[in-house]
Amino acid sequence: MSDRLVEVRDVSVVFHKKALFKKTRSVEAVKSVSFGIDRGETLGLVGESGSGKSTTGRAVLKLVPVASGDITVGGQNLTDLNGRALRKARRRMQMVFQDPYSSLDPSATVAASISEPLMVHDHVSARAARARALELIELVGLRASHADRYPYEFSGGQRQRIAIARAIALNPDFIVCDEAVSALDVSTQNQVINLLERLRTEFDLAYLFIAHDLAIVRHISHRVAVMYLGRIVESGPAERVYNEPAHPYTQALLSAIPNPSPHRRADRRIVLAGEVPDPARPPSGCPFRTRCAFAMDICAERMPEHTAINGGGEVACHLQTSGPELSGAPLGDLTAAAIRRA
Amino acid sequence: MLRLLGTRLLTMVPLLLVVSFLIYGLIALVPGGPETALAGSNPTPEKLAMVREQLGLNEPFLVQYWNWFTAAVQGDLGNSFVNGQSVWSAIAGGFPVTLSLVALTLLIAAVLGLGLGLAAALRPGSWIDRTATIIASLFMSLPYFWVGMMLVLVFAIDLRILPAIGYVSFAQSPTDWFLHLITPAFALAIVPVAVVARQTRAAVTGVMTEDYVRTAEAKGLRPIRLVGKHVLKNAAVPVVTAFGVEANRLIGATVVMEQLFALPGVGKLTYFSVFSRDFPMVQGILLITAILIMFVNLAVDLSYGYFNPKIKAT
Amino acid sequence: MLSIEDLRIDFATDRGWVNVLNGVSFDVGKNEIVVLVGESGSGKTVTSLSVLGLVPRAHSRKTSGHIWYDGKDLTELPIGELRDIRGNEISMIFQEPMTSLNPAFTVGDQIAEAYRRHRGGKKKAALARAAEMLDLVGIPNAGARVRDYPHEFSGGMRQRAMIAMALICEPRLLIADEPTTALDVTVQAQIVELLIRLRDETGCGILFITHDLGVVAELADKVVVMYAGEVVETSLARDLYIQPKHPYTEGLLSAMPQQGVRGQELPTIPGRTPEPWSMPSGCRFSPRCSHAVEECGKAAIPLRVLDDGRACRCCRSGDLALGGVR
Amino acid sequence: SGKPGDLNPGSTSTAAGQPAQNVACPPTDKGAIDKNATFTWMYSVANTSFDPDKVTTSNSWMYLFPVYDTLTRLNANGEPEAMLAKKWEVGDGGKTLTLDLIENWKYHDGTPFDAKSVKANLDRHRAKGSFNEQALSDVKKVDVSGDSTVKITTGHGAAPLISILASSAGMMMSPAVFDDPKQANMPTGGSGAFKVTGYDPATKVEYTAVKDYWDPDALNVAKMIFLISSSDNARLNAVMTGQADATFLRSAMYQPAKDGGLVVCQKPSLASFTIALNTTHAPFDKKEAREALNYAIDRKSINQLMQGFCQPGIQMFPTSYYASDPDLTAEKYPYDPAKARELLKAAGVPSGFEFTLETDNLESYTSVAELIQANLQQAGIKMKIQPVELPKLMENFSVNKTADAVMVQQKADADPSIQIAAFYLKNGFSNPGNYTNAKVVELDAEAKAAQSKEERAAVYKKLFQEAYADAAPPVTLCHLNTPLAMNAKVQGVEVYVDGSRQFRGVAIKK
Amino acid sequence: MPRPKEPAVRRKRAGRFAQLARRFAGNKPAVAGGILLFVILVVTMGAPLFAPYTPEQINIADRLSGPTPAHWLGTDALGRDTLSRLLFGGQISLAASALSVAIATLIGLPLGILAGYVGRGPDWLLNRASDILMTFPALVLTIAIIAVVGPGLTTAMISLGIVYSARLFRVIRSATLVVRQEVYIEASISIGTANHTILWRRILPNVLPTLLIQVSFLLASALLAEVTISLLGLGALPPTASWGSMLGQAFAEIRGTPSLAVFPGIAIALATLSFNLVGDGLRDSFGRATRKAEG
Ligand SMILES: Nc1ncnc2c1ncn2[C@@H]1O[C@H](COP(=O)(O)OP(=O)(O)OP(=O)(O)O)[C@@H](O)[C@H]1O
Ligand SMILES: Nc1ncnc2c1ncn2[C@@H]1O[C@H](COP(=O)(O)OP(=O)(O)OP(=O)(O)O)[C@@H](O)[C@H]1O
Ligand SMILES: [Mg+2]
Ligand SMILES: [Mg+2]
Repeated sequence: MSDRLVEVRDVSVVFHKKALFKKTRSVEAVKSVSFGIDRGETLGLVGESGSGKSTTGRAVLKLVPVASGDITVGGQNLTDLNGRALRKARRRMQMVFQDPYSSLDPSATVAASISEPLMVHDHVSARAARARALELIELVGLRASHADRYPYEFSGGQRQRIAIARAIALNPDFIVCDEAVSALDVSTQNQVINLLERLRTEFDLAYLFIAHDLAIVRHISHRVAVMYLGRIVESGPAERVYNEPAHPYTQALLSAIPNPSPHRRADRRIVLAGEVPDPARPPSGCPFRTRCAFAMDICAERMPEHTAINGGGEVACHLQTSGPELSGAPLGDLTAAAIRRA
Repeated sequence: MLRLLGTRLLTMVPLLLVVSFLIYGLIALVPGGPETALAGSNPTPEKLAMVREQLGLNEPFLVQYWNWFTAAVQGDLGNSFVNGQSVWSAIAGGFPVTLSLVALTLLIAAVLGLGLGLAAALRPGSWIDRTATIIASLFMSLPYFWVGMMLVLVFAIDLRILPAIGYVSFAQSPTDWFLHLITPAFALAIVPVAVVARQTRAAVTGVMTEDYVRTAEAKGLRPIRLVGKHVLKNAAVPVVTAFGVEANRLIGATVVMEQLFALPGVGKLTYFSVFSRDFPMVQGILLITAILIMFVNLAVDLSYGYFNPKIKAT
Repeated sequence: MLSIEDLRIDFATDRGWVNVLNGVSFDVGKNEIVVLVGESGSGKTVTSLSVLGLVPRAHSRKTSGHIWYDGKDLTELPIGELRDIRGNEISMIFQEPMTSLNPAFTVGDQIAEAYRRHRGGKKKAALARAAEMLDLVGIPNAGARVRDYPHEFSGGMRQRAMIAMALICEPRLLIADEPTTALDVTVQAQIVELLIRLRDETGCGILFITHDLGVVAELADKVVVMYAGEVVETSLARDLYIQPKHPYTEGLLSAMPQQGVRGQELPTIPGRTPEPWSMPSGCRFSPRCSHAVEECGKAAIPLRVLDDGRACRCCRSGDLALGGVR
Repeated sequence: SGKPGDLNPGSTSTAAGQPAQNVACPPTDKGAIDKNATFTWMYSVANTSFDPDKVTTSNSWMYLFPVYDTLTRLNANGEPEAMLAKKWEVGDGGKTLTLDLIENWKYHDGTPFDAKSVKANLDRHRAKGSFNEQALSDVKKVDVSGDSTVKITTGHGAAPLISILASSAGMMMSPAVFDDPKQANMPTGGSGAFKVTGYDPATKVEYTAVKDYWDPDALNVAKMIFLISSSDNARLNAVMTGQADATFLRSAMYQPAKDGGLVVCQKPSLASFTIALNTTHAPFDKKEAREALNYAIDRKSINQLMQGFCQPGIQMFPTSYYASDPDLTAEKYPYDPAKARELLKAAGVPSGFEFTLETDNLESYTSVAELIQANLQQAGIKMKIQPVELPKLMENFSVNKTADAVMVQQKADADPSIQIAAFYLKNGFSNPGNYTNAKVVELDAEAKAAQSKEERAAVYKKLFQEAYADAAPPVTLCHLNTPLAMNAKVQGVEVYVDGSRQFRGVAIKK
Repeated sequence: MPRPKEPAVRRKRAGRFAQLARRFAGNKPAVAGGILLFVILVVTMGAPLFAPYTPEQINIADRLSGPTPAHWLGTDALGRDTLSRLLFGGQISLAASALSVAIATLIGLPLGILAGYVGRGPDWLLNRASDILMTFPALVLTIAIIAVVGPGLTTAMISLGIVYSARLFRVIRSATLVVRQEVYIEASISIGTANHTILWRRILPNVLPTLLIQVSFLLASALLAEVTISLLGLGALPPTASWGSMLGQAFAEIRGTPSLAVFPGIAIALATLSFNLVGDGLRDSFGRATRKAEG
């Protein structure tokens, strides 16, 4: 019954930093990433800063040049689309950005910002666009009287609502939310999340929900993908990933979530050593091996394959196929001691 | 750093090539030539033709350019049409004067401009700030030659404490050098003082709100060190940029100023050459000033690397 | 050790003087980690800055209050003496590791500078000490990295460098204004561990500021909750989570996404924080409070000290039974 | 005084409002002069070369006089005097000139000054490409007839030569350095009282007196410095502050110079403000149109504008000069716009016409042009003013012949015949329209062959009457009187009627 | 069915600019500058109404008079009324500055936006072109161009405009680069808005503040440049008065009648001052608006 809306296959994105008289430096920000999103589904994308989440989100919308791979949205292959055709295809997919302060043109009124997609795609009259904009403004929980104000007159949460109104103006199928709530205070954040959820069920939207706050991702996502240094290292149904992480990185990430309960102060925390390596000079083999407690010889040699996991999803880790051979079992079944012995 | 310098010098080469071509073209394609002026008070057509021939004005344009350029590369900018003097030595003769004038002007701009700007920036909104701002606005608005004229009338004619015209080289007498240049330099400096003061004020007030200044303050640093070390180095980039722009503008302004003060510099030479259609001289001056400005820009750019190591890295 | 008493601060703005701190009071003891939490704009930063007199003087005024430290009122201390305390007895680290270090000087130079300012000595010795400190905060190859510029450090490393700078003179109190907010969760965890370790090793008191109640739970001994420029609740961490006394604290706790239930709406606090120039009369939280009664809007509510050493600014603190975290 | 308030309105000016036309500069007081002094003169334009054949304008002569003595000399009143030629004689029916040279004099490089060297110089001067080629074009040959006698044979007449040899065409330079191109910048083969000891082109020339000058009376200072600045204010400022000893004044600076306590002296000169016309451009081909121009210009108000330093005049030279008609005063062309209109009718342009006047882009020229513009407007003539720099001006008018008319300050040349040739003869440099008048041509030839000055004067009188009768171009506006200003120590400066700047005999008081 | 009233349309105009105007109005020097500029514009543009004489009316008998009841500001060397010439000359000077700035804008604005927005090849090319233009001192280049083309204010100001266009280009380009990085531009792209619409509706309005500020400063520079050029006799052709040519003429008389140089000097200083003050005011107002927008 799968109703695939978005299909991303082996997508890579490479940035070139050109400098006169210097070698061009290339950063492969996204490396052969694949995933799919069903209609009405939310895929959470998590990972540390610089891991390539935003770039992935942009690549799916073809906002950055895609070096290789295929992207299909609603049956339409975007890979070779360009210019006018691409602009036309954009009506089905929209984006909500992280920073509510910079994602709205400060020189345009709220109504003007919201009507932009309507004018562009439906070529409606200014009056009609405005009428629809007013509807949308109320739909996202603002008042119609706000229509002619400028963004600086609004709080972050309100701006994010405006951005959402703009994103849903054309009844898209798919929205990329890039850290859409990260800049907001906790109570405002929840208001926006609730709004997103409401809209999703109401309009059968699919989200690619990018965030670094794992607690929120858990709440909102059906499935979750974890990125590290440009690669998806683990993906699967949210419940499975959170309860039975299969990749050491996922495990460390989850254990780093601050625990609100003072009774259970973290003694089982895995504090990752060191920092994320420079994406321009990634380590050989598995990118995570430099910080991995379970690193084996093979990890430096080969990039692990994606393996299916019990309970759904995939993981790319040598622990699944070499050494202790977890073969789809969660990481929790293993202890560091066991590894060292093996 | 050296590498950067090297690459920057390399990029200047094509730029210079284009610039030299434009300079030559601009001047050489002038309808009618300088020969009338040179052929005496009653020239015959034959005489005019002879002069043209002598000046090499009958060659095709590109050949003329090429001859000029190859000679220029070897340091020979040709000879003046008007008095036969070597263009290079004429420019070299005027350079110390103009450079002295510009240097003194920039020095005044640095001392007064930085002082005014800093005083204003350290007490934003205070009477010092307001006064400095008003002074800067006024200075920006006064025509510099007008100021120069007024200064001469007061200090040279009425008070008789400064010379009205002329130049004495630094080597000859530093005091006289200074006395002869101070009036024109001060008049020229009014706009740079204003620009530098405004830029300094803006930059310093900007930097003062930076987080790292608060960090430094939280370390217990005293104001002198705080401003002298943490603020100034970071505020320097726009100020140095302003200096670069002003240096460029000043080279133009010397044309008028050297005239008013009978200073034997490149500016006076420019004025004289343009009006006597001394094309080799005009071409030479434009080329040399272009190179000079390129170096000023280069120096300014390189200084960015010192003031902001992050720029150096990229 | 540090005692803030009824601090009130106004700021000059386009709209005239507005009140941004109103009756802030709390103590930080030796060897104690006190966490200040509250939403954006609640006055956390202003509170922390005012301890060291770093609130911009030109646009601010103190209308009442004291900050007692060592028997001296820091707010009345001559600026020279205050400078001797800054970075020496009390030091601070800031939220933005990216901008809090001066890009024009090496990291080592900036760390050593604090040392030389208060301890004097040769530059070389101070640099060696700076390298030691970098090593202490866990930067590998510290001896070489003192010569790096800030832009050559990652965010986490910069924040470590900031901590090294703050600790080089072995202060008695460290004020950390949202030191982890800009960092990744994994790095945040590292920094929190580091601070706890340093507290254990050096015995300095820490005033830690955050808006993330999750982080609070990780390290706080005592929690001070601020709302709209006021302290609304002070409590031992453990007690606060089990049984908040102020409805705002309750709201904050329940709004943590960790508390959410899939498929249900996340709990929220209705409305938004008031702007400093349009503060509601009476209890500042009352317009958003689900427990508000008529009395709440009438008169300013004092910060009442409760029997168990906790304090709360709510006129119904006695009769409300609020829920903590699950 | 020159204060404007004193001037009567309208065109009848009174003597009271005008500065005196003739004020002599302080004479030399032989007893009180400092022979070791330096005299500093400040001028507006630089020289173009130190080689008398390579200069490009007569403005450069000033810089050459101290270095090169001339064969003859025109004194301050324009009368020929002995110089390197002790005396001379016109012979062969006015066709030859025989010069008797001084003896025991050497060029600065040691070459003896003798007849051979004079012939060499004259032959060089008249060679092709020399600046003096034109002035000496009538010379057929030069013969050496003894150690110190030279005979010059001309084609039409030798009379003009006497004056011409007082100019660069008569400057003597050591034949040893003829082919040395360095002479243009650093002359070493001079024959005059000074050597150039410092040269900063366009800025400064420094002269040092030579030892044992043949005419010790004419040498009273040890050094002379000529400074150059085209800024009128800078020049006056320099003299007022003592940085220079003397300079010339534009009319607007006269009163300030006097008020500043400077010594000011002046004398009417042969130089004039003129408007040269291109007679191929209609209606300048019509005599009536040219006459109309003359009637339509208010010469008195130009003089007023020039603060009394430009005496109205209508012929090429002022009436005080021998080559003029004393009856042709400014009254011959009174300011009369109505008459001008009538004449325009006669010229076939009853509703006036339009033309462009090109002139130097200096303020002193453009304001005169503006005044003329307003005058002509009254007569229905629309004149546009186009300021251009001097070389361009000459090019447009004389070479490309595109300009309708130009207004210039016409300097006196070495001899009247040169200026006459430029304006009245075919292919004259200032005659792009090739205006010709048979009678004028005839009289010009006659004047050249005249034996005596008186005889020449009579011929010129007729010539200028003819020119007036035909309203020959140029339109002369007024004759300039350029004052000199100096400090009280300067003695022996003279104002030369021909406008030349010579400082022979200048002295500084102790 | 009656249409609902739409007061909002008017608000829209008011909104952001009202905000700006309020800030500007709160800035005393800026308001003073604005008023000054307004007065200068009114009296110069209304010169035919206000001037007691025509600017070319010569009265040689009354030359170089100081201020008198007949001539409030005196007369010049030709006896022309200084006040009238100042008023008419202002038209010329201001129009000349406006011309050069308009040319600079016409060239610099579109090219700056183009280079900043498109980047790559065009950016490289245009940058080099501006590098080249910037290697010449503006005044020297202008004089050289005039020497070639011949004098005249229009020529002078056009060539000055070309020189200025390089400066404006740089500023607009970097402003565009900043705006281009803004997320709202990416938002527009993600919506599918066409490039020209983005340039017109998103980039242009947001570089407009930068442009306005620059224009006011450039106007001040251009005015001074006009004065310099006319002073050298290369500007306004006689008998046309411009402030620069008036000052040039006054310089000839400065020793005898210094007052002649004072009035054009004051006029120039006041006009320049007003441009600079307005520019500062705009910068401050926009600056604060932007800062506010950033949080
Ligand atoms: N436009 C670009 N040009 C060059 N490099 C880029 C560009 N955008 C991103 N990168 C690089 O690509 C890598 C991935 O960046 P990306 O923004 O996708 O990370 P992210 O996971 O979204 O991080 P964050 O949580 O900080 O937003 C980083 O190393 C970044 O430096
Ligand atoms: N320099 C200033 N001028 C005017 N108002 C200010 C200034 N600094 C802070 N404020 C105001 O003071 C109030 C408290 O600000 P503060 O920075 O202390 O909040 P915070 O709790 O630290 O918020 P955040 O979580 O965003 O850091 C806010 O309303 C803010 O707008
Ligand atoms: Mg991102
Ligand atoms: Mg804060």
